[in-house]
Amino acid sequence: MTVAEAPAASPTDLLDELRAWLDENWDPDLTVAQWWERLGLAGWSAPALPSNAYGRDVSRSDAVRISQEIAAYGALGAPGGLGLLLAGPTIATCGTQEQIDRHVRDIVTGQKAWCQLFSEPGAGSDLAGLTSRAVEDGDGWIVNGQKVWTSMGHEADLGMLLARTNPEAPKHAGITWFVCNMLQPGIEVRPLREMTGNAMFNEVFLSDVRVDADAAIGEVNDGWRVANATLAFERAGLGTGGTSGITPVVPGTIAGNLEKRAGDLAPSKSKPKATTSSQPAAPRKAPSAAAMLIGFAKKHGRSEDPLVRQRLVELHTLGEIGRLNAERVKAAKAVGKDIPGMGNIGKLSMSTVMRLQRDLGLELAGAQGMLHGYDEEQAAAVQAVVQDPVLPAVTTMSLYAQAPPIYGGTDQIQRNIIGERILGLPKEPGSNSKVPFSELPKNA
Amino acid sequence: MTVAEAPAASPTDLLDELRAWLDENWDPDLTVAQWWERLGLAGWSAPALPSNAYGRDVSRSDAVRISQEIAAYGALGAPGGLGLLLAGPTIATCGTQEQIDRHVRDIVTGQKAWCQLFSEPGAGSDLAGLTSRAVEDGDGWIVNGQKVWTSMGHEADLGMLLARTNPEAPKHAGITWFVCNMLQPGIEVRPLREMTGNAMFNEVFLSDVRVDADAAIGEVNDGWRVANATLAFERAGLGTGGTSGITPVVPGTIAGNLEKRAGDLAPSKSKPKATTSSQPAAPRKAPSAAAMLIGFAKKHGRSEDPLVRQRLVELHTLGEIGRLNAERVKAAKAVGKDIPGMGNIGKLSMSTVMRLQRDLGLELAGAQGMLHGYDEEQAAAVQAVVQDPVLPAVTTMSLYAQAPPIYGGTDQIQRNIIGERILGLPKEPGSNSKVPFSELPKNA
Amino acid sequence: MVDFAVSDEQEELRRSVRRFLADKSPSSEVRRLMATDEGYDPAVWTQMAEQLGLPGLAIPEELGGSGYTYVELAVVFEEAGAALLCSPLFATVGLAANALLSSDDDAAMKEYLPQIAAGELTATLAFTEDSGDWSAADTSTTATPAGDGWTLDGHKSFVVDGATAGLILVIANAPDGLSLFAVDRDAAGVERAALPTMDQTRKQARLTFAGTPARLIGTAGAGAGILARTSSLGCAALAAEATGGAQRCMDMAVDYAKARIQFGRPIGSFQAIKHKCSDMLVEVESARSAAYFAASEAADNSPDLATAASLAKAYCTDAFFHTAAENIQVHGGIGFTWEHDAHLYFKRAKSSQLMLGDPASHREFIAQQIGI
Amino acid sequence: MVDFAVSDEQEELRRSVRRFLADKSPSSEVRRLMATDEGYDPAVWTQMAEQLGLPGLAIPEELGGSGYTYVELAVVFEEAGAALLCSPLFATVGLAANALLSSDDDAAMKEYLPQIAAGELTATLAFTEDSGDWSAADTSTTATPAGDGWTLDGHKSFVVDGATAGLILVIANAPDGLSLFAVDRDAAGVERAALPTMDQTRKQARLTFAGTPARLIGTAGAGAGILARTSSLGCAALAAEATGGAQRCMDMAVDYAKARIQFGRPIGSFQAIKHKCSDMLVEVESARSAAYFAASEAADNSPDLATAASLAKAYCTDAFFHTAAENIQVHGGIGFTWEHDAHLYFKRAKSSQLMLGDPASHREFIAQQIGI
Repeated sequence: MTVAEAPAASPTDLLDELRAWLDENWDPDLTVAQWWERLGLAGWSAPALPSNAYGRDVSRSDAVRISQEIAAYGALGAPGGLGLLLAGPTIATCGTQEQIDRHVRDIVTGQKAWCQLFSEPGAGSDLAGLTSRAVEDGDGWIVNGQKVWTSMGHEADLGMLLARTNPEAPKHAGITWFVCNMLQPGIEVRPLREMTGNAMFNEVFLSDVRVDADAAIGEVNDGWRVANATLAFERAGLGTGGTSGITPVVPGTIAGNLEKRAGDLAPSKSKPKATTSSQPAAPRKAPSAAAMLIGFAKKHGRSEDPLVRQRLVELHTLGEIGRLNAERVKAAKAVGKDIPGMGNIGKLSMSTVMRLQRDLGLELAGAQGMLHGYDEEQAAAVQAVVQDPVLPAVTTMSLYAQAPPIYGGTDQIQRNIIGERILGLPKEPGSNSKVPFSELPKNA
Repeated sequence: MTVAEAPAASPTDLLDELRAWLDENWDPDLTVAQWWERLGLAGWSAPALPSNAYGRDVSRSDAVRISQEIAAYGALGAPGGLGLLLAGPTIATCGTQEQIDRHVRDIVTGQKAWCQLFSEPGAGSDLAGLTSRAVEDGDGWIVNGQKVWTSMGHEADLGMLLARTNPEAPKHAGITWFVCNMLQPGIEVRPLREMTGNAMFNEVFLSDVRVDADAAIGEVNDGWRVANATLAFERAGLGTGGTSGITPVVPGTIAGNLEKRAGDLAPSKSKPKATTSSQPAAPRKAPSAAAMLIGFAKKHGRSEDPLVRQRLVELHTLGEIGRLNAERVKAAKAVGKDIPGMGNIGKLSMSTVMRLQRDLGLELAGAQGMLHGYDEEQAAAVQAVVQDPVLPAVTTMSLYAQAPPIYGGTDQIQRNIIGERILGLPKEPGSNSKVPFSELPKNA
Repeated sequence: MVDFAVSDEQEELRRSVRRFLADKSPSSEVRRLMATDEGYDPAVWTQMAEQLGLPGLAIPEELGGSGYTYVELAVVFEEAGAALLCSPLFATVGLAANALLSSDDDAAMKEYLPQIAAGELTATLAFTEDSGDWSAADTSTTATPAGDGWTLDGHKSFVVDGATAGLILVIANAPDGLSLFAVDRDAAGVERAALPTMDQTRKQARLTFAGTPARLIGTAGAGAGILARTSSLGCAALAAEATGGAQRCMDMAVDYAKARIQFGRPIGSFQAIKHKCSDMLVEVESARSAAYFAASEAADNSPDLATAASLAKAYCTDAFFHTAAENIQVHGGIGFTWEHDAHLYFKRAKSSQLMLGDPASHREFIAQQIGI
Repeated sequence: MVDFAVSDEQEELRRSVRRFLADKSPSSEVRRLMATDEGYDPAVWTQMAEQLGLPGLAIPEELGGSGYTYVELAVVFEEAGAALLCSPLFATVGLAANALLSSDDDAAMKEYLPQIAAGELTATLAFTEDSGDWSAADTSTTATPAGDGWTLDGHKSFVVDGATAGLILVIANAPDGLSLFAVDRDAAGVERAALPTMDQTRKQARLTFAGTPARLIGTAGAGAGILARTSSLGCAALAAEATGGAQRCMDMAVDYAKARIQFGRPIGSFQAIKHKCSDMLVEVESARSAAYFAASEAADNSPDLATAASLAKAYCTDAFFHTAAENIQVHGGIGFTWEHDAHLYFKRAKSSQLMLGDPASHREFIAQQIGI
C-alpha cells in the first residue's frame, strides 16, 4: 500500500521514443533554425502542449524529463524564453487554431522570441488597473502606454500585450490580450537598471503602436481571463523550476542564433546511459543555498560558531522543506490531485530563504560583506584583496534578495491569495468590480 | 545647554508639604476609612486631578512621586483600583460638579470601589460595536446585556457602564457612559478563568438593571467621547507604570478593608530620609525580565551558551529601550511637548518582550519547562522535584504572555492607531460611520 | 527516494481514525480526562486496539500487529495530535514499542508486543533523569546483576505516562554500559509520583527504583543505540502529532476569522488576520512535508532517519507552537480563556517543543550530521 | 541619570543642519558624489566647517572647536544619515578626532584638531586589517623606532575615506604594544587602493605602509585603550546616523503608501502596508532613544559608555536595515530600481551593520559587560 502506481508506464516509453527520434534526427551540423524546426514539429519542444498545438499532451513532469533527456543526449534543447513558457501555452489554450498555427508553430521552432507586456508603472500588484489604451482604428488598434519589468524586451519579435479596450467597463472587463509586433516604429525599449547594478528588465514605451484585429487572443475585452491563464503558467514555472533542462539559447530573429551551427550551442554530452534504463534522468542538483553558505562559513572560520550553525541549519531546513513540498505536490499530481496553495507557499518560502541567505551570508563575510563590484573593474579590485570567488555570489544574491518578495506577486499578494482562495477568508469590502474603470482612482 | 530647567521647582516643595502633612496627619491607629478620608480630602489621593475634583493639578510624574513618598514615609497609600485610575479622572474631566462631588469624593476617600463595564463578548477590538441596551424607563434607564473582562467585578460598588441608548444612530453616536450601581439585583458577576488557571477577570450579566437619569456622565448618546477619555487614562496607566506606589489595599464597601486599622495595612517604613533631600524619591526598581532570566540561565548552566547570551541581551536591550523611551516622553512632557505614538510603541514592545521572555524562559528551563502547577498542591509537587522558586514565575509568565498582545487594544489595533493617527495613513474604505447601528452586521 | 504517494488505504485509515476520534475524543472528553490522574480512558484505549488496531499498526504481523509502516503510523499520530487525544499512544507506541523493536530481543518482543498490539498493555520509556538530559548521557540509575536478572536503583523523570504504564522500559547503567531494562508495573521498590504538567493532556511522572527487579532487554551495553533509534522514532511521532495540532489550530483560527464580526466585517477580511492565517498554512503544509518525510525514512529504515527526524521534530513543533500562539491572538480575549480550547493546543505545542530535546538542540544535531 | 531634555539651541542646530543638507546633499548630489573616486565635495566640506562649524562642534573651544558635547554631535550625525551625506564627517569626526581626543596627547591635539575644526584637514582611523577584526587584536602592522620618530610597515583595510584623508591615524604594533600613529597624506611608502563598496556613498580603501615615517600619538602601548574608546564613540556616531537613515526610510515608505494607488485605494490603507509602516515607527523611535542615550553617555564621560554604545550600535543599525528593507518592499518594483533612492539607504544600512563589528558581536560584548 505504500508504493504509488506508476502513471501508465508512459515516461519510459516516451523517453525511449525520444532517444530513438534523436538517434534519427539530431545532427550537430544543422543550423539552429533547421534543428528547432525538426524538434518543434515532432512535438519535442513543448511536449506538454496539446497535440493540436505542436505538443504531445504529456504531463508537466514528463515534459521536464524530456527536456532533461535531450540535454543528456547532447542535443540542443528546445528554444527558451517566454514564448515557450507563457505565450505558447496561453495561445494553445485560448487562441483559435489559426492563431495556434501561426504563433505556436513559430514558438516551438524558435522562429520568434517573445516578451511580456503586462505590468505598468501604475499597475503592479493591481495588474488589472493597467491604463495602456488600445483604440480601434479601421480593422486594427492603435495602442499607447508604458510597460515595465519586461525581460528580454530588446530581443523579442513579439509581445504579449495587455491593453485597455473599454475604459467604460469595470476594470476587469475592458482588457484585451494582444499579440504585438515588437519590430515596428513606436516601440521603444529602455533598459531598467536594478539595485544590483544590472539591467535584467526593460521599460517599454508604446506610442501609436499598431496591432492587427486578428491579434487579439480570446475575445476583445475578455483579456483578463486570458491573462490569468498566462499568469498561471508563470506561477507554475516560478514555483517548480519548470525551466530546468531548457536551453539558454535565445530564439527569434534578433538574437542571431538561428543561423549558427546547432552542435556548437548544444551541451556537452553526458555520460552515455544504458539505453534500457528504466529510470528517468535524475535532475542535476544545483548546489543549495545552504551548501554554498556552509562552505563559505568554513572558509571564514565561522562554522563552529553556534549562532552560525543554527542559522545554517535553518537555511538547510527551509531548502529541504522546499524540496519535500515539491515532492508532495508531484505525488499528488501524479494521481490527479493537488495541494492547493503550494505554489504560493513555495513563493513565500523563497522570499524567506533569500532573506536568511542575505543576512547570514553577509554576516559570515564580516567586513568583506561591505565590498561589492558593480562593474568588472570594481569586481577585480575586490578580488585582488579578498581572493574569494564566493564573496561576489554572496553580495550579489544579497542585493537580489529584495526582488523575489516583489516580483510575480508580492509576498502580500501571495498571502491574500492563500487567505482568500485557499482558506476561503472573505475579501476586503469596497470591491470595485462594478465601477467603470474610468471612474476609479488611479495613480497620477 | 544640555540640562533642562527643572519645572518650576515644584516637586521638592510639594514633597516637603506632603511630609509635613503626613507628620501632622498620619496615625496608624486610624481606621482605613478615617485615614483615606483625611488623605483624599487633602488632595493627596489623586493629586493629578484638578483642584475642583479633590486633586492638586500636579503633573503625572509628580503624582507618582507623591504616592512613592507616602509609601516611603510608611503611611498607607491612596485607595487603589479602577476608581482612582479611570473613573475619577473620567468624571473629573467629563462630569458635572455635582457628579464630581458625589463620585470623585468617594473615590479619593476609598468609600467606593469601581469596575469597568466596557468590553462585551461581541465587542472587543470594536468596542463601539457594543450591544448592551439601555432603554428609558421613567426618569431612568433599564439595561440588559453582557460585559466581559471585568476585573474586580465582585468587589465593586459601582461600575463604569457603556450602554447603547440609541440603536438607530450610527454606532459611535448612540452610546452613553453611565455610573452603574453594582449592588442591585439583576447584576451577576461570574469569574472568568484564564488559560493561566487564574480568574483575574469576570463576566458580568446585566438583566433589567436600573440606572438613574443623573448617572450619565457627559451627555446621553455622547458616551463614546467620554469612553475615549477613560481609555486614554487606561493607556497612560498601562504604558508608564502609573500605578507604582499605589497601595494594593482594595477600597469600597465590599472588600472589608475600611474598618481595619490603617497601620496594619501600611507598608513597613523605608529607611528614614534626610528631610532636606532635594531629590525626589527614586522609583524602586523591580527586577527586570532580563535580570530574572539571566539568573535563571546561570542556575541552569546555560549562561555560557552563545545562543542564550544573544537572546538575553536582546531582552536586556528591549528593557533598556523601554526605559529610555519612557525617559524621552518624560523629558518631552516636562516642556509641554509629546512624542506621539510612544504609548502604542510601549504597548507593542511589551508584547515583544513577553514573547521573548516566554520562549527563552521555557527553553532555559528545558524539560522542567513542561511542568506547571495550576493549584497549590500541584505547585508543591513541582517544587518537590525542581526546588527552584523561579520556575513557577517563568511558567506563569509564559502562559500570561498571551494576554498583553490582546488586552488594552490588540497589537493589530495598536498598529492601526500608529498607522492612521500618528503616520497619517488612510483608513480602510467602507467606514460604517454613517450607518445606523441597527443595520450593521453583528456577531450572532 | 522519498515517495509521498498517498494510497487509498491510507486515506481510509485517516478517515477511520478521524471518525473514531471525533466520537471518542471531543473537547469535552479531553477536558474530562486531563483533569484525572490517569489522563486517559482505558475503555477507549481498548477500543482503539480492538476496533482500529492502532497500537499494533506498525508492529509486525507475526508479533500480533498489522505490519504497516511508520508512514501509516504517522497518519494516526497526526490525527491524534489534531484531536489532542489523551492516550498512552505516544508513550506505548511512539516510545516503548519502538524501543522493543529496536532491541533485537526476540523473546522480549514476543512477550510484550502482542500484548501492546492487543491493547492489553500500555508501556513507556524512562530515560531522562532530573537533569532533563534527553540523551541519557548523564544516567545515574544503575543496574546490578542479581541472580538470573538485574536490580535497578535510581530515578527517572519526565516519564510520559509513567504513573500508569504497565511496562516501564528503563535506561540504566550496567557494568557494560547503558542498557535497556524492563520493569513491571508492580515490581518491588518502584515509586511513581505524578509530575504536574503545563500540558495537562499528557501526563508525566517521576519514578524511583530501589533494588527493583528488572529484565535486561537486548544485550548489555546496547542501550545507547536502542535509545538513539527510539528517540528518532519518537521525534517522528511527535512531528506528525504536531502537524495535526498545527492544522487544527489553523482550522480554528480560520473558522473564527470567518465568523467573528468586528467593525462591521468578519475579522478574516482584515489583512492583519488574513495574513496570519496564510502564514499558518505555509507552516502547516511545510510541517506536513517534514513529518511525512521523517515517517518515510523510518519506514525505509533509512540511515538518514536521525537527521530527518530531528529536522521534522524541530520544524513541526516550532510550527505547531507558532500556529497555536497565533490562534490565540486571532481569537483575542476569548482565546485566552480556560473554557476555549486554544490554550490546550498552545500548551501541548510548548511541551512538544521541549520534549525529546528542544528545537535548537536538534538543529545542532543536524549541523553535525550534514557536515557543518 | 540620563537627561533627554532637548534645548532650543539643539533644535536650532538641527534645523540649520537640515536646511544645509537639503540644499547641499539632495539625492542628485549623493548620486553624483558616489560615482566619484573621492566620494565627497571638498567645497561642501569647507562650507560645513565655515558656515556651521560641524567638524569642530564637539572639539573644545581652546582647540578651535565649539565645545559642544556628543549630544549635539549626535544631532548632526542623525541629520547626515537621513540625507545620506557623502562626506568625510564620520571618518574625520566620528573616528579620527575622537582618537586624538582620547589620546591625551596635547601636542598632537593642538596640531591637528584646530585644522580639523576649520575644515582644513580630513582624517581617518586605520585599524582593521584584511581579517576584518575590528578589535585590532590581530594587528600585523609594525611600528619601529627610527631616529626621533617611527616607521610603519604593513597594511590596513576597510579604512573609511582612506584614499582621501589628509591625516591617517594608524594602529600598529610597537615594541610596547598597540600604539597610535599619525601618518601624513603624502608620507613616503604609503599606497592607497580604493576598495569598491556595496554602499557607494561611503568610500573605503586599503592602505599599505613600507617604511612609512610616522609620529607616535599619545604614549607607546596606549593604542588599545584609545581604540576602545574611539570605537565606542564611532559606534555612537553610527547609531545616530542609522537613526536618521531609518527615519528617512520610514518617511519615504509612508509618503509612498499615501500616494500609491492600487486596487482603487492608497496602498497605505491596506493593513499589510500600514502595519509595516507602524512597525517602522516602533523601531525608529526606539533607535532614537538608544542613540541619544549613547550620545548622552559619551557627553557625560560615563563609565557605561561602551555598553550604551554597543547597545545603540546593535539596535540602531538593525533597525535601520530592517526599515530600509521594508521600505523597498513597500515600494514594490520601483523600490528595486537603481533610479529610486531606496537601495542607497539599504546599502548604507547593511554597511553600517557590519562596520565596527556586527550586531551579534556587540550583543556578546554587552553580555560580558552586564555580567551574563
